[in-house]
Amino acid sequence: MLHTVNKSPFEKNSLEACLAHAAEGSAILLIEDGVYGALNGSAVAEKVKDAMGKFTLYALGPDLKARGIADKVLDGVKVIDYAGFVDLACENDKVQAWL
Amino acid sequence: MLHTVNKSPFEKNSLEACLAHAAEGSAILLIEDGVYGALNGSAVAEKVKDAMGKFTLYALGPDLKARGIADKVLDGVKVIDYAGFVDLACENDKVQAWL
Amino acid sequence: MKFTIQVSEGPYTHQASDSAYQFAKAALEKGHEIFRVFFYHDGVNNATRLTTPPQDDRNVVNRWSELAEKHNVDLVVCVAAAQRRGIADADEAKRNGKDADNIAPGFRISGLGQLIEGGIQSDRLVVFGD
Amino acid sequence: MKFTIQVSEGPYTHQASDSAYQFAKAALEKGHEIFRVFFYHDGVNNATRLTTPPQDDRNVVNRWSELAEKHNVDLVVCVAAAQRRGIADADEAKRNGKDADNIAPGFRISGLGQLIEGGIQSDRLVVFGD
Amino acid sequence: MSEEMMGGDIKKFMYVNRKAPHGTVYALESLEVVLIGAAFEQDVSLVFMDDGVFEIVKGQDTTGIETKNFSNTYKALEMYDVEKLYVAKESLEQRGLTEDDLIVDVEVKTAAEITALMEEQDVLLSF
Amino acid sequence: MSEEMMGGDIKKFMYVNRKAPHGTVYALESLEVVLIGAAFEQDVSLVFMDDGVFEIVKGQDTTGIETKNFSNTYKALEMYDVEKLYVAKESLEQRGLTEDDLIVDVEVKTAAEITALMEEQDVLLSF
Repeated sequence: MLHTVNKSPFEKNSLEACLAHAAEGSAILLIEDGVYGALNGSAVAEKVKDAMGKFTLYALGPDLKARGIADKVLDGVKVIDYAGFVDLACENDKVQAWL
Repeated sequence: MLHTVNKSPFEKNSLEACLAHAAEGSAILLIEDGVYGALNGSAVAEKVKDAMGKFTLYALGPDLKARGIADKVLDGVKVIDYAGFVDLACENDKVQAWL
Repeated sequence: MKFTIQVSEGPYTHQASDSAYQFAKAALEKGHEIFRVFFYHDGVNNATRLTTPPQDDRNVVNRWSELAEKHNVDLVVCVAAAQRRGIADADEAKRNGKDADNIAPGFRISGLGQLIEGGIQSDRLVVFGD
Repeated sequence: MKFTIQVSEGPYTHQASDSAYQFAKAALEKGHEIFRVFFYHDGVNNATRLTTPPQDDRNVVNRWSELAEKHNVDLVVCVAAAQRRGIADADEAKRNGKDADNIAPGFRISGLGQLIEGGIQSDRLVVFGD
Repeated sequence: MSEEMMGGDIKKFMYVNRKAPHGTVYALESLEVVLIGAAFEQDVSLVFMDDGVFEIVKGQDTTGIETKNFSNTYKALEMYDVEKLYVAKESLEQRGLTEDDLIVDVEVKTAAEITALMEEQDVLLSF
Repeated sequence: MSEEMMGGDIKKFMYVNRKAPHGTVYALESLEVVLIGAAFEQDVSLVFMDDGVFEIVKGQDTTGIETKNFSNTYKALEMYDVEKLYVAKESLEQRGLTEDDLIVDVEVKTAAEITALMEEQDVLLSF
């Protein structure tokens, strides 16, 4: 199952809710302002690093670049483009959007 | 100075940002989904109670009633109506909206 | 006292427009002056006359129009925000080559300077948003 | 694979419509089918032909219209959400006593059942919102 | 799998409600989808989590804010054969609420149980 | 106080920017107000706090999402005589950012300093 998160973890509880409810082995894709969750050295970085033991984390490259943080991404986060987003939506049996 | 907070403290960081930046003695008015911050027994109640030592806390009655929580409000929070909101905006020299 | 009110969200989706209306009404009832209501961001969507809300619900747009008529309140819609979102009066429609307009009675389209002027001329600016 | 996409926010204010468009475009380029794009909540505001965005910015509405024309994508606007927010086609305008309509080419207004049908008929439902 | 379902099989739809009522329209418009969707006779469930639990709090009275009070509509869901209503235990607790505060009968579920329920679904609608 | 100002005195306007760019339009439309507002020759300052600090991060490139890249416009503020740009120290730190990551010269202020600056203002615009 694929989970998308499109909100900044510093502003809203979307990422937190996703991490608390996604099943082990799930794919989690950060898009839009959600990509701030992939930021290295931030106050949520440790929580996101921990989550990588349980989930596969992706971040949308175009959204990272738009925000100037493409070179500040946590190790282990897989950066994909919109085609990769489509692939993830296909590979997983359903998609849950954490708004 | 009057501060308004219109977001649920369980969802968004608006109340937290307000409490961190309002000057001692400020009036803080919870409106719309912000009134959930006045809820007794919640996970943020202690933080709000602590804040009452430094600020005067108000909540909009019509918004509390709409949400079914008018009888669950923390002691010390002053419940006012829209006319009271207008009075607060007059009594204070300016208004900052924490969205 | 003289108020300018900024409404930053559209009708129904967020409570901002409702809260702003209730605040404006209460202020007028207390004898204060509403210098201006400035509709910005999605707030411009309060100014369309094409809404048909359910009959058991409030009519947000008409409520503003009626307030403007009854109390002579200046309802200003930001032109730049309106262009992005498709709110047009007859002039704007003509200027932008549109075959229709949708502005509701009592609203006028003008520039962002009207917000700053509201801040300068009023005793208080109160913002309702998301 | 067959996708239905739900767009829950209007143009420019939230990135949801942009993301949905990029996703749809990428899916089509990969040979997938977009069964339907369903515009709900403020998403209905993507369907107005009265927008005039700045010339140095993307035209969100036209982009959807063009996608619909080029790939025969079904762009459905929820009627209940549209009525609340002032999006009308000629039929809706007539039925609700409006003197104008504002729907953009390629969009059609229909009921919420179209979203459920999208969920039933498609392999995946992908939601873009706020 | 979905190919097999095209012929009229039933899909499992879950409405994920995470937003408070009144401050925004999502709760109301989600409910409108549920009511219309009921006619399609799918396997429907609703989960209320995070601020979504506030949607079904008892005693809502919107007279003062002059918006629509749709909270009683949740009680009508049963007549539409929408009977699986789940509420997140942790979300209730965080808000100082109990089942007694709710306007409808629900099944209170832990985060782990909600995870399992989500995994069973075919379609997730997010509001 | 405001009565005295009606004659053409200068008011202190502060733009309070708390939202990230691109995900929503508030940052862009706030900047549009600042640019238009500059013509009114008031005493203007901008504060970037919470996710608002992301508005002025260097190296933004919106090509891939096809939205407008307005981040360079912050560099033009100086030409409009908008020179008081404040950034919340705690907000930067929480996001793992430093002054070097920012596209414009700013004054980094603690929460207490921002409180004091806000108190000095006549008008606060919230975005």
